[in-house]
Amino acid sequence: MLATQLPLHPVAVIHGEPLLEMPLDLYIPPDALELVLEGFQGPLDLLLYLIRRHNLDVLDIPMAQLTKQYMTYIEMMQQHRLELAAEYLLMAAVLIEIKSRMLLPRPPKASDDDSGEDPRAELMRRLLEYEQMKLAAQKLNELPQVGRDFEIVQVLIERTVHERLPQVDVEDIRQAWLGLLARAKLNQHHKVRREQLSVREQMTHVLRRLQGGEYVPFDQLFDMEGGVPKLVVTFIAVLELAKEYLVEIQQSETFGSIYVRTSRAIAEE
Amino acid sequence: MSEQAEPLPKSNVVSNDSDESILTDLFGGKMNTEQFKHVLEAALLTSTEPLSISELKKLSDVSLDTRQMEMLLEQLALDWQGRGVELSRVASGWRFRAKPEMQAYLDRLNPQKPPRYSRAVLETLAIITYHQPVTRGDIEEIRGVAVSAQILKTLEARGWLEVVGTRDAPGKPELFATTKQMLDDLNLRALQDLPSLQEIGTLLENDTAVTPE
Amino acid sequence: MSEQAEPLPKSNVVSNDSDESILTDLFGGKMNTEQFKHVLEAALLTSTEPLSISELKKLSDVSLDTRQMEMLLEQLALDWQGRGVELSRVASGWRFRAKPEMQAYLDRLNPQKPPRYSRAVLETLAIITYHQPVTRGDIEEIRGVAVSAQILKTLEARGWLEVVGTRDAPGKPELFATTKQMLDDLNLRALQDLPSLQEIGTLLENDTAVTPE
Repeated sequence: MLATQLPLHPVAVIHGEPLLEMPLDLYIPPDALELVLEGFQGPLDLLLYLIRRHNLDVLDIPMAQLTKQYMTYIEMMQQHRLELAAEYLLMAAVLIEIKSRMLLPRPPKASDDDSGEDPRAELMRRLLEYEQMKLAAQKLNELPQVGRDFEIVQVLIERTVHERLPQVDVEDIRQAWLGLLARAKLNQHHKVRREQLSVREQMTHVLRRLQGGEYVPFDQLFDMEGGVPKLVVTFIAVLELAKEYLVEIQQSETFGSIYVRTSRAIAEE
Repeated sequence: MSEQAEPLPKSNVVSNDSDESILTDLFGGKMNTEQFKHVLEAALLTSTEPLSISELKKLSDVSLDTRQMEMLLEQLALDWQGRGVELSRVASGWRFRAKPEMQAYLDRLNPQKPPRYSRAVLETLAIITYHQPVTRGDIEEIRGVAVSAQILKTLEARGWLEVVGTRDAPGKPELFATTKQMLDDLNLRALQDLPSLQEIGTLLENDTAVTPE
Repeated sequence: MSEQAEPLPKSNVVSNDSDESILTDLFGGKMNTEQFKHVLEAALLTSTEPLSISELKKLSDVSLDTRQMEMLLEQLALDWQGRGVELSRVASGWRFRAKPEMQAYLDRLNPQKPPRYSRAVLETLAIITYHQPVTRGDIEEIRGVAVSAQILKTLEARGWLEVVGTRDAPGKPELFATTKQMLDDLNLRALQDLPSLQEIGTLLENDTAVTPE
């Protein structure tokens, strides 16, 4: 939106007819007032409008005139019981304060750069700073924007999704166990037994051998090639399985063959 | 399109004379074929979905029939031959896509982080490893929390866990054990190769800084 | 890349001899420059985000320095000249985009438009852009009105605004700044590329009426 085009922009639409210019006498049809005021971003915006509209000099703002016009707007807003932002009232107070300070005789200057500053200076600075940002906002909005003024290229890529399984290493298991141990220390009733691993492994091994549900001869559970330690471990494993009621050991006659089968097999009979 | 006002050379990919004649002066004075192909290309490159012939017809200011549009698309596809991206016809229309052989390169840009098992899965695995054979109840007792069926399924699907029997107890709970495949996958010959529990225990006692995650 | 094994003609877009000599045999026997440009092109066409030089270097099997990579990208950009799509450099890297003059055509396929921002949002954005880093109080001071949380949320949701710290003042107000994404979305490389502010001096001379919209 170029500044030069702005005066043609209707300030309001009343009964379908565009209101191209703000009436000079500040008369605004009551039903248009709200629309007009909504167009302002705040008191600075309204002041800026009044200054630019009436060709007032920002460097030498005629405070009486500006304040009068501003107050007229405020009164109109109040008459129509429009919800008036506090900022508008605050600005009215600021304007009146500046105006009254300008009526007072200036105190003789104590030094060169003392408070002899024009009371309008701060207002002028704010107005110009705001106007600068207002124009910058318009320019930013004119820049080509993704999605609005241009599109981004986005070509499909079909990635063959070969599912990647999580990697686990020994350290992960160790850490998990450490975590369990640490928790177990907090909850003493959880007895985490520290057992000979090989016995446990052998228990699994034996159970697996018995999975068919058939009786398996006791001696066939032993791996003769594993050496004595393996035999001992296997023996303890079988005893442990029996103790935990996981297997049943049978011997029909003294010195006869010993058979082992899983408890599940028994249960299913 | 003003910067492309000068007449562009005829596309050299049209091999068939009769095809070319159909396309000659298709766009009158407004736009030449080459320029319209640029519009087609831009539309296809920016669309996330395949574009159908009827959609693509909207791009043209002059009325094109389906045959003409298809010919233009085929020409465009030929223009792209030998590149890493190709224009292809799919069920719902036409779309550009990267060739499969590009994937190896493109994967380097977004290296996926290898997924990790949750603490619950790892702890369950640790318990089954060190306490096998164990029931779900055993695992729950040690972990102090319920073990979801999903955790066991995850490990079973991986081939790391199997049922080796049932305990002779009410409900006949299944007994879980780890498999040979788990040892293979962890590059172990036997369970004994795992750090012993004693070893882990001392580590914990000596190093109080090690806390569960 | 086997289908491209035959030697390809040298790119005709390299105007500078010394540039070309740097790129000659860059890729040894593995791949020629033209083939690598196809990989680059495929990566840039498929990426949803701009790709930085350092990301793009990962695509090459041989080690390329930044200058070489930039030269390849500039060549690629030249290859695309005169088309509806262009390779452009933005704040976070390089990416392909359709030229703004294509938009009128593309809008026919997808008439949905992102919402236009209100003046309040635009003024807030301008203040953050040109005065960053700023607090909400700073913005309110300049605009002369309260800045609603909704305005800041709108910009944050768009990815244009981020909190970059807090000011060492009572209440530790957050400091806002614009993001790289905002520059990307406006197709700019750096904040310097933004329209420069109108000098206060010229504002004083400006006696044209500025009316509210």
